[in-house]
Amino acid sequence: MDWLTPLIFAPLVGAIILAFVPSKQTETIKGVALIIAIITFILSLFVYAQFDKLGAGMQLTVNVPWITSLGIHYHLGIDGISLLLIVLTTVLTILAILSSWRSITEGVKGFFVSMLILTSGMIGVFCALDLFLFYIFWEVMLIPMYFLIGIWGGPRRVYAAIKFVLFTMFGSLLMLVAILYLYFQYHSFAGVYTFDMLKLMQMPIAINPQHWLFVAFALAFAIKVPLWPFHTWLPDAHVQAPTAGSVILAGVLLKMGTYGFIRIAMPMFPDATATFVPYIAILSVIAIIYGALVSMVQKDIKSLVAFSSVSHMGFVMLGLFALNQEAVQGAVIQMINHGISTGALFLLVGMIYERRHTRLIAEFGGLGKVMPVFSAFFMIVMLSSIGLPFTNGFVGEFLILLGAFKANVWYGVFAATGVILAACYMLWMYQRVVFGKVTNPENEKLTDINWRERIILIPLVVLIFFIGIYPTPLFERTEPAVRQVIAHIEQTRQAKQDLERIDERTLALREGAGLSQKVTEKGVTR
Amino acid sequence: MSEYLFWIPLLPLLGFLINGLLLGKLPRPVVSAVACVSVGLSFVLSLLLFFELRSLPPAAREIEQVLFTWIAAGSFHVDIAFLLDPLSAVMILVVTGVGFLIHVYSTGYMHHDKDFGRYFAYLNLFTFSMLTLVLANNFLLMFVGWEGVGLCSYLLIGFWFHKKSASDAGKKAFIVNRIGDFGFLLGMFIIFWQVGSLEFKTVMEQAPAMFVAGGGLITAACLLLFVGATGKSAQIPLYVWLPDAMEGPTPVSALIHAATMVTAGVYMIARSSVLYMMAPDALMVVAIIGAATAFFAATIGLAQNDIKRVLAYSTVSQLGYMFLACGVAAFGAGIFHLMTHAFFKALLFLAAGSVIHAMSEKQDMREMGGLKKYLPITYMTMLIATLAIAGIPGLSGFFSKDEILWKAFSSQHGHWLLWLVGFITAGLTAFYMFRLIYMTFHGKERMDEHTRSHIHESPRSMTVPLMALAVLSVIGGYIGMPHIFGVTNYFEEWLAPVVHGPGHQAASHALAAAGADTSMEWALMAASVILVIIAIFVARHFYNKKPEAATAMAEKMSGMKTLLANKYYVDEFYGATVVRPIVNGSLFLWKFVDVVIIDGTINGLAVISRDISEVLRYVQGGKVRNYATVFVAGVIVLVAYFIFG
Amino acid sequence: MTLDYAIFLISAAVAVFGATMMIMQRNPVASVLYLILSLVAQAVVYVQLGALFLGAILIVVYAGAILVLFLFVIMLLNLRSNPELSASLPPLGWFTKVAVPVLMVVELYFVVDRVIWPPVPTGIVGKNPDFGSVETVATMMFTDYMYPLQLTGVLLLVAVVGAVVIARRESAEPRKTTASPDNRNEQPIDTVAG
Amino acid sequence: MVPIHAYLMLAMILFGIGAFGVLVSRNVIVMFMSVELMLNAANLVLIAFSRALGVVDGHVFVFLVLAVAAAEAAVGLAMIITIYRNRETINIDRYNLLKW
Repeated sequence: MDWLTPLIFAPLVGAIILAFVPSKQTETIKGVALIIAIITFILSLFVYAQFDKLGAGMQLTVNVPWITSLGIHYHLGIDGISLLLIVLTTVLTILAILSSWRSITEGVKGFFVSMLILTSGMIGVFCALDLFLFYIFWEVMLIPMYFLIGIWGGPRRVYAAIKFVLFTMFGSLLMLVAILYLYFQYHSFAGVYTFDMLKLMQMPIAINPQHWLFVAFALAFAIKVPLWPFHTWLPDAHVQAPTAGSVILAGVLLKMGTYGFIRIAMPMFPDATATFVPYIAILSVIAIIYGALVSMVQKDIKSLVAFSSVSHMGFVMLGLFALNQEAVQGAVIQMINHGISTGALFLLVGMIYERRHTRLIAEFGGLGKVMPVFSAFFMIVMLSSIGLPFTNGFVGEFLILLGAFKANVWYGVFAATGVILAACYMLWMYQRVVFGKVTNPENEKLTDINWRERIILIPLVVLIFFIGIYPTPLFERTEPAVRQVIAHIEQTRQAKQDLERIDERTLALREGAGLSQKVTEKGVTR
Repeated sequence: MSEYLFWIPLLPLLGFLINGLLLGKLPRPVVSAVACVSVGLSFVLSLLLFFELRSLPPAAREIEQVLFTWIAAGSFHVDIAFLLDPLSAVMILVVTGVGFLIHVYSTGYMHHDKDFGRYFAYLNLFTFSMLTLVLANNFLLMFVGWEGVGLCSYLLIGFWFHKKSASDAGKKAFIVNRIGDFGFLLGMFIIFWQVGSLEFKTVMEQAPAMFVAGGGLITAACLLLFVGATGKSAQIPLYVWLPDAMEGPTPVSALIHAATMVTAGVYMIARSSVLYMMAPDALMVVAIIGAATAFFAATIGLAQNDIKRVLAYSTVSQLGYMFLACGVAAFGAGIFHLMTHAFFKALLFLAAGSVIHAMSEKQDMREMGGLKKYLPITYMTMLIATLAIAGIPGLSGFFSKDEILWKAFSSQHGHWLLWLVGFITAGLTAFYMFRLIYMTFHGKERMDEHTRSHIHESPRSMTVPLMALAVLSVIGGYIGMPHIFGVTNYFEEWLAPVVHGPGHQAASHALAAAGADTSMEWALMAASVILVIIAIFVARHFYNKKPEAATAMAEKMSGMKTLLANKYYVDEFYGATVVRPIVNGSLFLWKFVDVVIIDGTINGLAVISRDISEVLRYVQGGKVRNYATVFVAGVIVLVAYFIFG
Repeated sequence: MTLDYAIFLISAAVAVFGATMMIMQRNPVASVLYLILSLVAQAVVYVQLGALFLGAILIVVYAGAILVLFLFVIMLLNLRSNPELSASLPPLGWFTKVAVPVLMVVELYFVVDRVIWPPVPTGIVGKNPDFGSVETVATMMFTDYMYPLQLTGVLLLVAVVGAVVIARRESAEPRKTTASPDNRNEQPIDTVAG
Repeated sequence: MVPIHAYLMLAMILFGIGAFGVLVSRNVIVMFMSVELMLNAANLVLIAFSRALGVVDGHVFVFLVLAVAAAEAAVGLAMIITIYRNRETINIDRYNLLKW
């Protein structure tokens, strides 16, 4: 039974259905969109249920030839990592749609159609096992997001949207080149053309092209993550995007980058990965500290959260490139966590933005008095974001730091300062927004969050505590996948090192012989 | 019985959940009942388990309960599991016992506050966190409690969040604690890295094999853990948050910032005594920091006028004593002082709360005086606590403090200088505590008429806990009397299986048995008692008999006084050297590095390509003739190529 | 200097003169007339080369039909000499626009000059009076070049239809509706379908 | 005997003038006529070679070129009329809607 195809295409079909609803009937449109999102979510739960948590390797695979002349297959499959991200995607989609219920008034139809197409693209990326298919889904995501920012965004939306697209396009073009190189390389290696990731992974690549390929893929993914210094599109995009756009952007789209690393860049180019570990780890540490410091002085809540994303994603990258079981698993969990916490933060910011039409921290103050329930939710989410134990953030961050420390003490030490700084910027922001007296008269008449908004937040808060206290179900599912990735990298490198060692030994023997000869010559002359 | 262990922390958590989720929907009596009963039940359970533990033979005194696996990834494995051993048994008794009393007290103290429910929810959450901290069977779960109490401290300090000073203080507390936690985390990493586990039992068993005693790694690990402790327990250099924490409601100060949370650092060091014994250098640092903090904070305490701030600095100072004890490897003495301190300092704070309550929320001692006749119970109990903290023989503080001083002098890790600092501090303590008593309860009535008319003794719910604590402050010391009195030190024996001094038990026994060098101990004890009595009389002279003499003194030493009153300008120093540069640096990073350099580079690329396009677009000018011209030119070139090429 | 040569030189001079004058005129009607002059001169050259039929066609069809069509259009649009059309070019534009054709001519000269052409008879030759006659051309056209001829017919047909479609007014309705942006997009589709 | 060179030179000059006309003229109709002139220059070459080589095939081609020129004139003039209706000018430089 093919579970993934319906999952991927349900939102797309939904979008097509939605296209036939007259654009005046906004309530119907919202309802239909919500129902489709829920159906997708249920489908993802089916997938979750079908998934065998002990099985290593790809599950629920579908592999049918698609464009045979080019060796392109419609090849889908998931492992624990993609499974969790898929569920995250479907959950966040529902919440994003709910959050747009009131805030989107213009072009309702286009908005929800874009959201659904976006969902299809995202799920597709997480399922694709054929690089061609992956690339298509990767680009499919870009377009609706461009519209979401560019049409329903803030005052500088066009600038932000174009910046977002240009950055991403730049990366994905490099990736396309690298994909094509791999494609032709595989042909000269095995005599057939294929885009199949699993097959391409088996192909040995010489070290030099491997470096270039890795750089191409890594740039594409690093821009998406975004890794310092490729992050500057993020604050603009987040600040300008509508709430739902920010939620999806932070919650899922950023994960594409890290997912790309763990699914493609790292297993395909193990040697290059090893070479680039220090550079990427250092960039990640810089991202952690830099993102935290810069977010401390932001004046706009959304850009504060955006920069905090830079910091958090720095943790994920550091975890991935610590290359040990603890850290990588921590990183995978952290991807989910970041989706939940930052998604929730954006939802919360969206809620006060809807009421006050400003996001400047200075405009707020004393919300604890007028919006106690909101403040409580905000507090919980903030604590999860700064990684308080028993919230989800802690589990991921702790494992990442632990693994990074194991890999290199200094990575761990410097990255851990991010924990302090996270507390600084989050608490300071929280204090300025929620604590104190109500100084701005406009804040006095604010209403606390309503039931729809509570329903949006409650699942996230439940997830925050669930993952924080009992993360075992997540770990169980990612464990085989992560083990396999690491094992693959280790094996390939091991094999190569063995070969090199043999080479070195012969070389050394030869040199040794030469040396001894010289010595004897010297002896003779003496 | 032992399978009920997890209920001890869980009960307050349930209390928190009930009060927190139904916030604003429960009537006040129910709220206070839920809060007090949950902690009270937890105390009863603790007592029962304590007796069960006692019934076991000393070597087997250990009850462990594993609930479920928390985090398991790769070689890392940590359970949610609780461990009751003699050390944690002492701690849970203190936490639930004192905690229960303070809960009861709070029902009276917070009676008029409209955020009653929220207050008790936080208080229960705190109790849960603190119990998790002390009952954890591994470092990570301990860290959970560690951060949890930090969070509650943050929430409770900033309880009246509409006051900027309160929310500032809460934030400061949390961030400073986070700095400490950073050390704690790294310390844990080193331990896990070397030992491969974070479970206390495994770590303590394996550590001697995995670490080189006195080596760099173990010293680093211990020092990093100690950084955590300095954060939580307000030691130099991270003590700055505690005085500000007095912005919170007074019972909170009593519970969190005197009796329980701030002592977590001491507990943690006692818990890792095995590790510290392997790192003498780290021990020395602990002792020096402890002694320095004790002295330093006591001097600041001399010049404070806010009643709670005096107590806050006193707490810092007393915590310094505990660290001094740990630093000279007298972990038992440290824990003993922790316990007695919990009694009398909680009492002092609660009594101070009672005073503040009576004084219509005024905290400045210069506006008090002569309260003795208005607040008899408060006065009596507070006097007892003051005598105890000053170290008057027969009261609990005397035994514990004296033990620390003696250990500082005699222990193989000790030094006479450490003793001397502790000794002087004892004098200072007696002085500033009696200054507080005299300024508050004796002498002229300096408050305004309006306040005076409202002065009243506190309600039952507040005075009963005071009396209970007063009793504990008196008798609490007798379970740990020094050997020279010819009795067994029950407390030390009780802790012996867990905390590992340098075979101090044997040493003390030998000393006691030999009876040889007890004269030295007696002499030191006498010296400190005499010093304390002198200090009390000096305080009496200045603040009761001749207040003008105090003013004259103050004028003479005005420089000194300003320095002390301003707390040595440490906050300002940190502000100028840490906070400002970070904020300015961040602004620089944002405004310059991010916007100008990184974005500038990228926008620069965009501008360049746009400018190139600006030029190129003239080619596409829409003029057909130009296109044709170019087309013909192209033909010419092609033909030329074929002709001449 | 044979008679042949003389006829050639005269007609060539007239053709070049007519062409030059054509592009120099401000009045389009004059341009057309000069072009006709140039074409007639060219027709003489055709005849001289033995292409009697094509010479006739050139005058009848080209000068007679196509250029008259041009005249029609000019008159239909009521075009006059317009100063805007004769404004001088900017220097650089002028230079390139002169240089490019000159360069081309020079280049073509090189092409022509380099090749040593076979000394074959040209001019009016009585040897083979059938050469270039209607009969020979027609025979060739309807046998060997049947398909291209048919295709040209189709092309002409398409051109006729196309010309009709393009030149037709967008709509018989008043301008107001055609000016509205919605209709402007849809209208051509309708016309094509219709 | 006129050498074939001469015909080629004539064709070349006519072609050049036609090209110059296309490039320089702003008047669409004159441009159009210049194009016709260039076509005829090409025709001249075809006929000259046809004569030189003694085959009539060139004549057929010229005939076809004439047909194409007629078609082109028909369509082109129709376009000019349409554009003129919208833009009210025959200045080719004003026909710049496709400009960036």
